[in-house]
Amino acid sequence: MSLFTGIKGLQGKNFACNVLVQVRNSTKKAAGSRTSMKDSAGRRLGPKKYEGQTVRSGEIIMRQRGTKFFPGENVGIGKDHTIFATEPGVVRYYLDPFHPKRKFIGVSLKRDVPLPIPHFEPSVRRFGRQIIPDGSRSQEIYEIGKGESKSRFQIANQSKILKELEYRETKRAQLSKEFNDFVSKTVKSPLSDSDTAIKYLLRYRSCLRNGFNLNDSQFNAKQYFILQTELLAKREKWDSAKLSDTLETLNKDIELLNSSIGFDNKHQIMEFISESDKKQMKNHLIEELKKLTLDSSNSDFKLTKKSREEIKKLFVNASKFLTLSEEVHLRRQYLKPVLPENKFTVSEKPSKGSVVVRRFNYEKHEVTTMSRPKEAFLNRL
Amino acid sequence: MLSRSFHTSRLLKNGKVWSNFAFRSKSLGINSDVVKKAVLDGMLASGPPSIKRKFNRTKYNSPENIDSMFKLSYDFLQNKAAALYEELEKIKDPTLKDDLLVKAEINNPEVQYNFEFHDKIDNDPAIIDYEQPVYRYLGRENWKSYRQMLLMQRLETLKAIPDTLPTLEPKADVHVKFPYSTGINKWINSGETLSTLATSLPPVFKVQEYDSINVDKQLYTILVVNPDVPDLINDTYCTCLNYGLTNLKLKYNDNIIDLRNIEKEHSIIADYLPPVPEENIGLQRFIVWVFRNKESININNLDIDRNNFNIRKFAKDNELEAIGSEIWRSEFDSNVSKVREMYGLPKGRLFTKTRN
Amino acid sequence: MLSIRRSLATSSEKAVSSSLRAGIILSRNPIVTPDVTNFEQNYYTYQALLERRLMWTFPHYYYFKRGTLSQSKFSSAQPGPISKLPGVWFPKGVPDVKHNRERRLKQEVVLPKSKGDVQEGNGKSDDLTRSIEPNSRITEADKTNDITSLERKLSRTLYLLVQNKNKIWTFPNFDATNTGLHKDAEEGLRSLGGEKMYTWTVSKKPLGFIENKDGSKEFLIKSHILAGSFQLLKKNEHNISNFAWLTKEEIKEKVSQSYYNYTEFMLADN
Amino acid sequence: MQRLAVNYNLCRGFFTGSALAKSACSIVKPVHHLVKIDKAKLSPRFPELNFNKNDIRSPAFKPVAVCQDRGQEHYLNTLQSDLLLMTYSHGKKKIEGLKRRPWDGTSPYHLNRRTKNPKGSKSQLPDVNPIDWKNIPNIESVVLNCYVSQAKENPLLAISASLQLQQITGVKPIPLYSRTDVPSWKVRKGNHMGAKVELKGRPMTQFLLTLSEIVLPRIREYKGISNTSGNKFGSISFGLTPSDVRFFPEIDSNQDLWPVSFGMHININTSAQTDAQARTLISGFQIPFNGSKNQEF
Amino acid sequence: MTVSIQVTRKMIMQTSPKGLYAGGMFVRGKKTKTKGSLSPMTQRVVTQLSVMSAGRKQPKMLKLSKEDLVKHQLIQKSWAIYNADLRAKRDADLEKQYCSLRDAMATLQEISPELYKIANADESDRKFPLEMKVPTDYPPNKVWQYEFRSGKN
Repeated sequence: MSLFTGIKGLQGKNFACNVLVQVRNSTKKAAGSRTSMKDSAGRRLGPKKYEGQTVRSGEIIMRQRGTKFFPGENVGIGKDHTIFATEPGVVRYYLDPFHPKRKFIGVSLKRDVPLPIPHFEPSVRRFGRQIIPDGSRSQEIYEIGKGESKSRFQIANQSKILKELEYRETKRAQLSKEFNDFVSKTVKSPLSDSDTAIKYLLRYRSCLRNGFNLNDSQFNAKQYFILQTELLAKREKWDSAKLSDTLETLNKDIELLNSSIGFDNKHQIMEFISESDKKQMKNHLIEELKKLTLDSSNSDFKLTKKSREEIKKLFVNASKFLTLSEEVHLRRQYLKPVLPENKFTVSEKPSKGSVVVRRFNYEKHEVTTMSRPKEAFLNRL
Repeated sequence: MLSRSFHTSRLLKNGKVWSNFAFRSKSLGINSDVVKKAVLDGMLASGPPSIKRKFNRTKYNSPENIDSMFKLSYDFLQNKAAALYEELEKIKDPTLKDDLLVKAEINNPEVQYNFEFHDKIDNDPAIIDYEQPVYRYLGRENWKSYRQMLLMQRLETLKAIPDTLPTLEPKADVHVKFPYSTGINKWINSGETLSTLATSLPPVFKVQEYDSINVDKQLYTILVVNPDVPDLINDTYCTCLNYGLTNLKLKYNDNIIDLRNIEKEHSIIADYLPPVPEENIGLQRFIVWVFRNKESININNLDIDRNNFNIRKFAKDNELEAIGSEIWRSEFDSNVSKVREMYGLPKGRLFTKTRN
Repeated sequence: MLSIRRSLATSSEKAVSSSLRAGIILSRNPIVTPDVTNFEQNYYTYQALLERRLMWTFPHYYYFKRGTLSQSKFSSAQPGPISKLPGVWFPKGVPDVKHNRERRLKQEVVLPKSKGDVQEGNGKSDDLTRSIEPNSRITEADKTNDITSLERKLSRTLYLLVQNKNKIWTFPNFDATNTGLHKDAEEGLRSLGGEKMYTWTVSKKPLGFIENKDGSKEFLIKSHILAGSFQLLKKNEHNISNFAWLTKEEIKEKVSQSYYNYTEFMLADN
Repeated sequence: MQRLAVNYNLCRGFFTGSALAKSACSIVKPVHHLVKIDKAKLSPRFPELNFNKNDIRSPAFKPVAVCQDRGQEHYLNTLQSDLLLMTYSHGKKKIEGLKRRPWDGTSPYHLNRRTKNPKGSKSQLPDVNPIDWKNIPNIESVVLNCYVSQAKENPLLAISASLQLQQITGVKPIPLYSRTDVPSWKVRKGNHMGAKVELKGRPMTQFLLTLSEIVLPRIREYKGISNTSGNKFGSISFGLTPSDVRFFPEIDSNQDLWPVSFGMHININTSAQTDAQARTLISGFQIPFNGSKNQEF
Repeated sequence: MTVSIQVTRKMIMQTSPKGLYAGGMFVRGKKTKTKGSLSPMTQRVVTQLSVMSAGRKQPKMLKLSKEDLVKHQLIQKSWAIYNADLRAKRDADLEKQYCSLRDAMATLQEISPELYKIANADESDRKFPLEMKVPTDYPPNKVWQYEFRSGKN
């Protein structure tokens, strides 16, 4: 009873709880009366365009609850499963053999193209664009707007990119100047086109830097100029004789450069050294090094300051005939940063300037302390 | 293939086939003596030579008992391989022979080492020699485990199939790079968007075959097509042939196709036309198709409309079998006008979407 | 079918169906695990060591309460890892110790020696802490090569073979009656080797059959001996003079090649 | 000009997850090739996760064959051929299990209609094939299931139970959570109620042999597993009480660490097709059965 | 593992003595991680949990050098092939056994239908005897049981 009155009180506050307001009868009221009185207006579902009707893009073809029809060719589906056209064309209702239990709605671009398009046939696409004529007002507007439609990355990094470009240009100018000087000094016979020659060298060098081998670098750099020349000939409609002449002089120049100029392992310009010479020089260097450190296998070998300087001197020109890995390897081998331990490189007592090393000894299971004089280290620690 | 005839029975008597290089290719062994010793004769006292820094070498601990167990395993598998080599002598069928050779060498640790830890694309024939069936087998497995799947995924999502050819059953690995224009030394990733400057000069292809084929006779065709050329009259797109090469010969190891090994007279179907997308038409796809020829094609008899090219018809007419593909994309950028100028092409048009 | 020269002089009148005989393959199952080959042993060791390297650290704090005698005993028995020291150069890498274990290396847990190990002399059998010494896998019978003993070759399956007066080795076989092949085989076996034998017939179904030269068919029944022993009765009605418990390889040496070829796949390798 | 710029900004979608961008349906488009694509292999992230578990480079690598597996050796040496002999039945045909019944097609509406349930069963039952050399019964796995009903009052017990399983088997257990609310039992959904562990290979035979050689013989007046146990398809289940579990050597030797122990269910999954075959197989590992009329002949 | 640790922390809160929370009130600045405040039962479970969880107990990842990786792969491969060979041999033997069994039964059916009927009787629910032991690594003290209770047979 108290419940009853409580609800009655609420009723005054406009609560729509008419269900709870019940009168006890001798028989129980049938269940389900709660919603049977409610109804809503029809949702106007169903097809809005029928088979064969033409549609423009964006027009709604079907309103539905759930996917009674699935979107096929050139149509989209909304969040309430409304199917709409994305391209203008003819509405088609069809079945797809890959989804035998589904019905599809599609838009065929042409009336005579049936849907679905066979699986392995190329898709039928609409270009859907028109030319903006040159010099028209729309083009002007477009050109202005384009400046603002840069990607966020471009806008954020504009200054950086510009700086990078400027740096590249100055570097290139600097290099070409250097190459120019070097070429004029070293190449004896005159070049027909020194400008092209310098550009060739720049390309040659960048190919080497990008990891091409010597032959490929030369070929790639040369090919650029040959292709450019051929294109020029095509544009200006040269006859074949002129083209072959030009190519011949180009070839000659490049041959000359190839045979007189090379790059060392740090990509610095240098005079050309043939492979056999390089090999010879390498062998010579190794011999020299071995001579200097003849007794290094001896346990009481002492590397004097003088011999160390001599070894260093041998390596001055090494970058010209050794590859980078060879050079590093040889340097490591002969100019060890820390010398192996023998009676000269380990001193009994810590003296002035010696370095104390505490090392764990795994046999004795203890820390051993030894002091090593300055001479044991190539570089200052 | 394996044209040299060898009489192995005498050589096989001791059963140590894997260390016998009298009748086997040198590439089936490890090149470096130190590494070979460390693998076959137990770890060196100074640590594994594949670790470059001495500091890390001394720090390294091998799993215990690995060397003694390795010896037993090596002998066990080597004996199996020796039996296979003996069986090989009785077999005449070349495909069966290749299968057996793969079986005999696939477990060889030296082969495994060579293949796993060396460059598989720009391979050194002294280390990975694709003329050996076992390396071809390993190469194919490696390609299938990544690059093949990637390519097929990209071809499908970019709808290169069926927009150009209906399908592809990949058999060869195709690589593309553009070394002449900018000097970049990098094989492109499938589906990458490239700058038009980079693609302004012809590309270099590498076609790696893994099947057993007759290398001396087999000819190949390469077509680069662009299915996204605007066709304003029909308000649709048409296909353009950007580059066409045919009658190309490949080897298992030396299989880079660049301007050095293209014969101009009877190889070039169509000169290179660089990607020059017009403004506001979006990304254009450039699809490289590699075919096996049935026979050599006479390019003078070909009638090609390269601006409205039908690649399906071309492949069917010339009995070409598609074996590999690669794809890149290009869009309008600041370099297009330069490239157009370079090739003497008319100025690009500016498009806008139509309302309908 | 394979025919085998048989010269057993048996009185076939007794048998209900004269052409049928019931043979029995009586086996003694291995008592110890099969011998591992060198290859297997090496592989197991390799894997076990790898497992020690990859296993989680032993949670000693769970088994040995801090401050107890057993804990101190345990920790003193452990070799203990090298611990990190500031300013010291460790050529084999800086130690990475957690829970008293070097994480880069395999784990070694040493059990502390119990009392029993110290006083080994008085080996009382009921002392629980005594060290366990396994019995030898090689028995007396192996040493004396007693082929009639059930205690030989513990790691192998042994099969009972009998030798008749003509010095031919076969599996025991008897005339079949109407009661069933397995019954004939079992009863025949007991008439040959006495009642002091606990055997278990695997199935009533024969494992296979041999067609003899005289046209009779011998069906083989499989059975295991589980206890007791086969003691050949001196006066048996089957003219059997000798018997032996043999492994597969030994059987190959004793019986004829064709007989072996026929029964070879029925015998266990180990 | 400004207007254009504004329009441009409006068109630009900054949120990929906006409601408008969500698709209302999903359609799998058929592909145009036959190459199977494993997406995980194409992802550049976590390359070590692409390795197989038995590859040493995988973080999940664990050596398996660390010792001889004597249970397995026993099975291969002795039991396998004995079982072939015992379970073989001459002239036996395949016994077809209950299958779904198709419609007879008299009505066009039968097309695409779901087939009828099998007679007398809700789901289809497997066929029983005659035994040959390829389908001799073998033990596939052993699942230990430890559900602690007191864990609803004291959730810590579930952890102890989990550790107990780990100690007995040496395999890491999986926690069990209650699946539903049962107010009358005071069980709440999602409570940690115990653990289970699936044993295969070496740990499995090790466990079975410990059970049959050490634990079961020590249980007072133990009669054996019920001869009617089984799920009709070759899986045998039985239980151990908390006091039985104390006989496991791992628990027995550390009595003070285990003031309480927990019972568990043991499910032995075999490849046998009937329970009788499964029981025969399991009895080969010295596990006793109760109430069996073990006929001798 | 972190999940289960979180869960337990919650549980510990539920089951820990009241002292920590001062009669249900949460006291600021009070030590919450004192070992002494846990009951022995809770403390045991905390230890048990740490036995099962990885924290500080996992070894360093195993990173093999190129040589060792190749060696390890070869070892695994050889083991797989070795076992495959054994399996093939076993399967071939079993197949032969099956064929001989089938032939024997067929022959028996032909020669003597009575004996065949006895032999092919239902044998389901037959058990291996408990005396049939699983082999051990080392023999028992009494290698062979010569005496047995005759009632068994």
